[in-house]
Amino acid sequence: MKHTPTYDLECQDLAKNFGSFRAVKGVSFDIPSGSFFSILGPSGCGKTTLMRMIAGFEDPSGGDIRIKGKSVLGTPPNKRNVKMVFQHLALFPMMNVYENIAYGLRCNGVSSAEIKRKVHDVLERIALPDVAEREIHQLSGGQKQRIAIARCMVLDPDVLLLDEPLGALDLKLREAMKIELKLLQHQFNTTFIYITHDQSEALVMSDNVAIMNQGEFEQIGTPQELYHHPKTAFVAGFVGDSNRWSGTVTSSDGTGGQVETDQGLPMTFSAAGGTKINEGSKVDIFVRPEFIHAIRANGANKSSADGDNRLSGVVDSLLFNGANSRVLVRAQGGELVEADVTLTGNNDIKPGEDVELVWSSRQAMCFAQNGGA
Amino acid sequence: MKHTPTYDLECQDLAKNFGSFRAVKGVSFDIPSGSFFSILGPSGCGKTTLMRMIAGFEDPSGGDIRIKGKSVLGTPPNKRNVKMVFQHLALFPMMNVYENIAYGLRCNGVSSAEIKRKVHDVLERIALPDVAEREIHQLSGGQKQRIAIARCMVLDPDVLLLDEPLGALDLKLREAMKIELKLLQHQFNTTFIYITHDQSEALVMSDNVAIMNQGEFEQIGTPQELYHHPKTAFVAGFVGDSNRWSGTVTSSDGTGGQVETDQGLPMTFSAAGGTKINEGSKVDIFVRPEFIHAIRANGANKSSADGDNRLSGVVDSLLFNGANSRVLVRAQGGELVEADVTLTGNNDIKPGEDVELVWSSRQAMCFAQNGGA
Amino acid sequence: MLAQNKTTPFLLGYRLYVVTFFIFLAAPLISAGAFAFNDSLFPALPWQGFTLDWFFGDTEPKLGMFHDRRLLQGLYYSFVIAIFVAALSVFVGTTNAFLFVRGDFPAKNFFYIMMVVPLVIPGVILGISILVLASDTANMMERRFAIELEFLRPGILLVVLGQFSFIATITSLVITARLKKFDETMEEAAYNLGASRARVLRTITLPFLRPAMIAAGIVAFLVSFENFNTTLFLVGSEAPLTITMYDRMAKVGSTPVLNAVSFFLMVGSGLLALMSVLIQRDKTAR
Amino acid sequence: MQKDIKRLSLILLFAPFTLWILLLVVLPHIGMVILSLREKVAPRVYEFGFGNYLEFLHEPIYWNTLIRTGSMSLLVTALALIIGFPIAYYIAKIAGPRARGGLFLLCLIPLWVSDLIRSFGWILLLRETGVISSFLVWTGLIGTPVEFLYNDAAVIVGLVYTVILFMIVPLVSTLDGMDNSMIEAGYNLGGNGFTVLRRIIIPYAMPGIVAGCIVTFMLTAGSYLTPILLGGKNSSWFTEQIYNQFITRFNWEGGAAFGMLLLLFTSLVIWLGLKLSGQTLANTVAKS
Amino acid sequence: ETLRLLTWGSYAPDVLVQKFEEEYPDIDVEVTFSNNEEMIAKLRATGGAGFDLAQPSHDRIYAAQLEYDIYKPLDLSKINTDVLEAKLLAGVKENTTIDGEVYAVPHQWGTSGLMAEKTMAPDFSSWADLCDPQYAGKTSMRLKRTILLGTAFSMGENPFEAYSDLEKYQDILDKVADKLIECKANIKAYWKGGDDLSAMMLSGEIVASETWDSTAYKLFDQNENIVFIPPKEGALAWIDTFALPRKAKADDAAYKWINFVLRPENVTLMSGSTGAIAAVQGGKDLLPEDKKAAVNAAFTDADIDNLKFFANIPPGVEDMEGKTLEKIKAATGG
Ligand SMILES: Nc1ncnc2c1ncn2[C@@H]1O[C@H](COP(=O)(O)OP(=O)(O)OP(=O)(O)O)[C@@H](O)[C@H]1O
Ligand SMILES: Nc1ncnc2c1ncn2[C@@H]1O[C@H](COP(=O)(O)OP(=O)(O)OP(=O)(O)O)[C@@H](O)[C@H]1O
Ligand SMILES: NCCCCNCCCN
Ligand SMILES: [Mg+2]
Ligand SMILES: [Mg+2]
Repeated sequence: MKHTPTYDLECQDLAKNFGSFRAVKGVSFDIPSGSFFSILGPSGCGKTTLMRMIAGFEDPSGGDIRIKGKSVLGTPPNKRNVKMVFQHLALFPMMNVYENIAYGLRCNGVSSAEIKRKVHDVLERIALPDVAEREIHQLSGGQKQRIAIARCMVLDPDVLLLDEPLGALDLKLREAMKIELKLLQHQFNTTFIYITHDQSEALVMSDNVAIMNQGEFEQIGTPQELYHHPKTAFVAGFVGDSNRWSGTVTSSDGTGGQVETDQGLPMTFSAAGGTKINEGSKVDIFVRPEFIHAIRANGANKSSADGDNRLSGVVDSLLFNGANSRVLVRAQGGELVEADVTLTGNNDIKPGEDVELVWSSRQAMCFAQNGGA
Repeated sequence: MKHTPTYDLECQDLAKNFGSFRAVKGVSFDIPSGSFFSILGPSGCGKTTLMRMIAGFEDPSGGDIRIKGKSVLGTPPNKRNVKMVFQHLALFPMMNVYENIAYGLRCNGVSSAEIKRKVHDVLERIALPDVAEREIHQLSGGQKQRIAIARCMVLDPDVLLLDEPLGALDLKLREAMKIELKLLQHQFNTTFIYITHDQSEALVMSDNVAIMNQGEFEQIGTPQELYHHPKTAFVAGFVGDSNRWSGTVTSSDGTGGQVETDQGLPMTFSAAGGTKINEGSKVDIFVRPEFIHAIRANGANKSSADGDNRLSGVVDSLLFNGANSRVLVRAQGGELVEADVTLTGNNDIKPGEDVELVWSSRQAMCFAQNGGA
Repeated sequence: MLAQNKTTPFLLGYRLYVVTFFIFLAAPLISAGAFAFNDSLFPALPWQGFTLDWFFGDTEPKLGMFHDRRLLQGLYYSFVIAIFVAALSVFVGTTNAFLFVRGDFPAKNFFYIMMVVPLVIPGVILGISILVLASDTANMMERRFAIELEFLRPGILLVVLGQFSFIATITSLVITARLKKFDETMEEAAYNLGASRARVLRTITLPFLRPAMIAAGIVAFLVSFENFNTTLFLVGSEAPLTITMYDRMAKVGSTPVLNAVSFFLMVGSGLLALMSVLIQRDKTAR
Repeated sequence: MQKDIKRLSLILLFAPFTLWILLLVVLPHIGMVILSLREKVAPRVYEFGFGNYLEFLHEPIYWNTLIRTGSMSLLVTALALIIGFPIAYYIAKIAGPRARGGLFLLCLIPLWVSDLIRSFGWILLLRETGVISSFLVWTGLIGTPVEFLYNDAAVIVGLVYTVILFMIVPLVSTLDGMDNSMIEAGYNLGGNGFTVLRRIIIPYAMPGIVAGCIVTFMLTAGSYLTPILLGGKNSSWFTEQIYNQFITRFNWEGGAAFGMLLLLFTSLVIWLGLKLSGQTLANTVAKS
Repeated sequence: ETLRLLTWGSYAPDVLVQKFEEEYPDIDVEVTFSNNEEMIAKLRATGGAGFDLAQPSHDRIYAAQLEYDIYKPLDLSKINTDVLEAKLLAGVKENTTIDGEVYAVPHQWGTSGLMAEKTMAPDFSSWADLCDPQYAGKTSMRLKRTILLGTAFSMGENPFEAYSDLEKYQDILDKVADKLIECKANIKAYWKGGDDLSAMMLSGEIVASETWDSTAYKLFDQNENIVFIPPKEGALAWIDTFALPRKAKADDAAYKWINFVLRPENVTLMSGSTGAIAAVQGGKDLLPEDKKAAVNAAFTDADIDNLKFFANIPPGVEDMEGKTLEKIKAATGG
């Protein structure tokens, strides 16, 4: 493999074992300069371990890490130009904001005057020019967040690692910080590697997202790719909400076909992940709630909805959540199907009503079950 | 006022002062039997104080509380048949699950055999039949949650109070518990009063929601009413996401009219909250992102979108979040307007494109500014 | 109920009990302190009028504490001993904290209990056992090798070691508790920002521990200053203040000068205690 | 390399700990055991044997004193708990946040001065012509002065006073860690004040209670000055006998045996206490 | 250099120490207060180190030296023995000579006996009166060997003679113990130091007690009605001495101190502080006036003739006595 300097970070077959437990199992990826890269995966899948290897806090059991094209194996963490924002930020409570930001510069032996200039500069850039003399506990959650980033950015890192930095914030603030983080990355134009188990964070902010599961990357792609063209059942289930059925293929033509679900519902699908699915194989089918239209069974425009899959049922309950409202429909088989609805406040669907659920086979993503994935 | 037994809880002019600080300022409401009632408001607005008065931990400074029609002023907390699920659950760590649930029964002097029956019964109902002998620290977050509810429900309370019980849970679990709580309430068919500052929790679960602000109720209604027909600017801003403009009414006919925003944009609106708005008055206008359609400026069906308000701008960024994706559009005035978009993965709007934002004046909710609300 | 409704007779009674309790706590100190100002040769009623002689008097029989060489010398020795004990205990307390919070070694729990044990050994026994070991060793060395190891004989060093033997437990517990609260990612963060290990220790970890170290030092100082049981057996000719005062009381007869010393100590310790509280209420404590 | 640094620093950290525990605690106690097993047969002549322990067993004075010391220490411990618990509860749960620090500081008052001065203060208060007696005569409550000093009650008051701080501190710290909502939940579920105290607060505070009791008991059983100075003509204390063996009877061997016996006895009591309360030393004393 | 004194409370008054230091500017005096038992225990623990001059009583040297080897012989040529009262010097030498070496010379002497408030206890005269029900709750004693010996005398025994036959001595001790246990109900409290005794006596809490004479003299100063009473069985007399610890490091300074405090002008100061009579010729005349008055009020010549000097304690007796004392203390007598 040739190293072109356009990659800030390259990992190759990176692995980490804790005793006999394989936390990270040979992961490879390259991150282009200046991009926002997220690693999304369930708790315990090895995200933090991976990041700690990049930062130098864990020695890899195998594989290589290259920063700006140069392997950093053997370089101690304080010599790597990779900075990290910790989950609980790890701001130093015994120092004020200025001292926190100046810390890394002092370690590098930068002159006082230079430190002063740089600190004020970075505070300007995070739009907090006046907090230099504040103590850490005098900052709000969002301000702390930004100081933690500034503390790293003032050192001009090649890569900034962020380990679920929003995890500790409350709901409203988290929403706001999502957008803010993205803007900051634009500002500094540095490569960000962002770890999270919250899909909405990963989708909203990232240029590219890696989906991690049990120590391995399942798929790397843009948020849209992952959402609309998941390569594996795991990705389809983990990214975005989905209705999920298991079933058996009754007919298939390579790009799609017919399935009978375990509950006995017939369904048409399109093969996802680009692989042909053979007749008779066990499959999982995923359909996102927003692609299922719920129509009154006796409604006027019943047939107008476009879609080759239909299912009738009774509205069990209505989860009103403004623009993100949803109905739970109990299908004949007895199971609940979720469908997004727009509730405008007049003449909306109500619990107890008979409805018809309609969706297109193009939106029914189907994956062969291999073993028990 | 006559007391019909259909109300499990009635509060009348309930007030609480801490010294000179008025935490709750004369709040009145009635809760019908068996309903799920939420109190939603920002932090510090007095929700917990209100609940503690109902439970009997604080003496009201004024007003009355009636449970099943009978005033409970003067009844000590351990004699009120109102049970409470605390924010951090307050399960007793020195007792196991069985003892936790049995505690209240023992206090009531129920016989051992009866206690045993009831505890196992309630554990069945919360679908955790096998955890009786577990210690509290051996339970997962969601299990703890359910035990805390079971501990109250086993006592057959008239009303169950829940003070942000999901606050301590992580994101995924919180989503799951939302639906679960609602189902449990159906199961037990008991009146639930649920406190939260998370609007999505309140909207999804409740039959009725009271919006609380600075010790007062701004509005009580069903989630849909609050979302679509907010009575005050506070409610419009607090419930659901909104774009918000301030402006001055240039013409008005009682049900709607014309506004010029402070940035100079002309806009038509319909008067919300059912009050006529006079010409020349300062107003706030709210438009929810999902009612704003973003259309390519040079697109084919440019004029097809229906709506009497139009604004052109440039897509600043695109917040992909699956079904809940959103664009930030920089309007001519320079400010950002949020609009929901459905991104299907092919031919979607991209940052930098010129777009036209279109929305109907019926969706532009307008409130007169009184003082500085 | 125990906590809430603010005006019940129960709560009133409770408050009264608390007040009574604090009167109980203060009573012997007040009486010991008050007689320092009694213009009498005996620390006893009746009240003979107010005087400061027991502090500043420079002639017998009313020799004030500031002119009483023996007491001043006792004060000096107490001070020296307490300083050494505090320094040593804080040092060992700190290394113990790192050992037990960061270290990973077999039988850790057992060693931890060993660390706590000195706190529950009666002080008299600690004193005696150290005395016995030290003098047996010294005697043995003298008999076998004709070497006189004077430092093993009762004296300042043994007093310091005796007090240190259990005060180190106190400081270890205090500092360990603080170190447990330390978020280790703070060290990683510093390391990540380019600091060397030594620098991390110096600029992050130790500053974080400092309030606990100071507070532990003050507690160690106070406990050493007032220790009697252990010191009694280990003291040589350089007697610290408590021993001096005891000898004075039991072997000479007390005059209000002892009350004056008590008063002086109360003020001193009070100020120190206040200081330790102020230090612990630092910004990183939350 | 990383490993070596780790090992080295572990050894460096272990050194002070080992020196301390080995040289100042373990070896001295082994020395005591050895000494206690030497029987004196003539001046400067000793033999190995259990004579010093047998002497203890054969002489009711000694074990009576030990039992008396133990039972009075238990009484003092119980009193300290009963008196101290409400105070700790008040500090941790009822006092406002600002009063809390102040009250806590006030609790430390007895620590400001030595045992000696504390006892000295009590003597001035309690003696027949002391402050309390004089005050009571002055108020007319009693006709003639009453002696409050020189009896077991005075010893108990003095000891409770001396040790109560060590009961209150761990109690406050455990109660402090208890979420108020736990108590409220107790009431909310129908418990009255007593139930909540018995079923919730006390079980929760158990580690603190046990820690406080252990330290209090050990301090009491090991105290020397207070029982000597405040005690009356019948008030023997075991530490006093140890002192006597060493100092007045020059019988170091016997004194060492007595010391070991006191240590064994108190350890036994504590072991029993821990067993009965289901706690361990590590999660009680070490936590406070 | 430093002179480390191990001595009795009040045996090194500040005035004298200052005076000494002025005379010998290169010597600092450091004083540790102690008593006979503690002196032995301390020196035993230090192997005779840590102090430069000790002042045990004449009867407590021989056995301690035999058993623990804590003193070194004196160089009598460096002591101004001429000024010493010959009889006392001879007595002490006799008591403290081991292998031909002398280990102590006398410093001061005094007695242990009784004291009473004359108006409240006019007839007080015997050790046994302490247990007289007439004074129930109004007497005190120190639970130390003095009271054992006094009580033995009052029971018609001669304990000093029994020292040669320890079994016999044990019998006496057992009888004494019974008597004192019985007596327990009668006394108010055992005093522990001069301090609590003074307080009880002055405040009238007790009317009579076993005492050191010096304490009684001090109280006489405060209240003329409180007098020292030599018991009719004979007051017990002690001589506190000078002895050099085996590893003393400032022998010269020690000798200087000895000679210094034996000088007449210093004797008066010393006696003023201690209330004891110096073992110098004419020691009684050198007492300050008030003490002289107190002594004269207490002693007749007959009393002086009747003094019983403490006899040398043979090894093992301390242990027997200690156990007896413990027995008395532990007994519940009321
Ligand atoms: N030092 C260690 N020793 C042993 N196992 C470890 C160690 N560190 C992590 N693990 C294990 O490795 C796995 C991955 O841990 P890691 O912290 O990387 O997960 P994560 O993806 O960051 O999870 P989360 O989202 O919960 O932070 C977990 O099963 C964890 O228990
Ligand atoms: N005991 C009290 N004494 C004084 N002020 C109090 C007391 N309890 C609450 N307050 C004040 O009353 C106001 C309302 O508090 P409350 O706890 O009811 O808010 P809340 O709506 O529950 O907030 P949150 O969502 O943060 O829990 C707050 O400003 C709070 O500071
Ligand atoms: N048994 C001998 C007593 C010796 C007493 N010396 C007394 C000095 C008192 N101040
Ligand atoms: Mg992680
Ligand atoms: Mg609240």
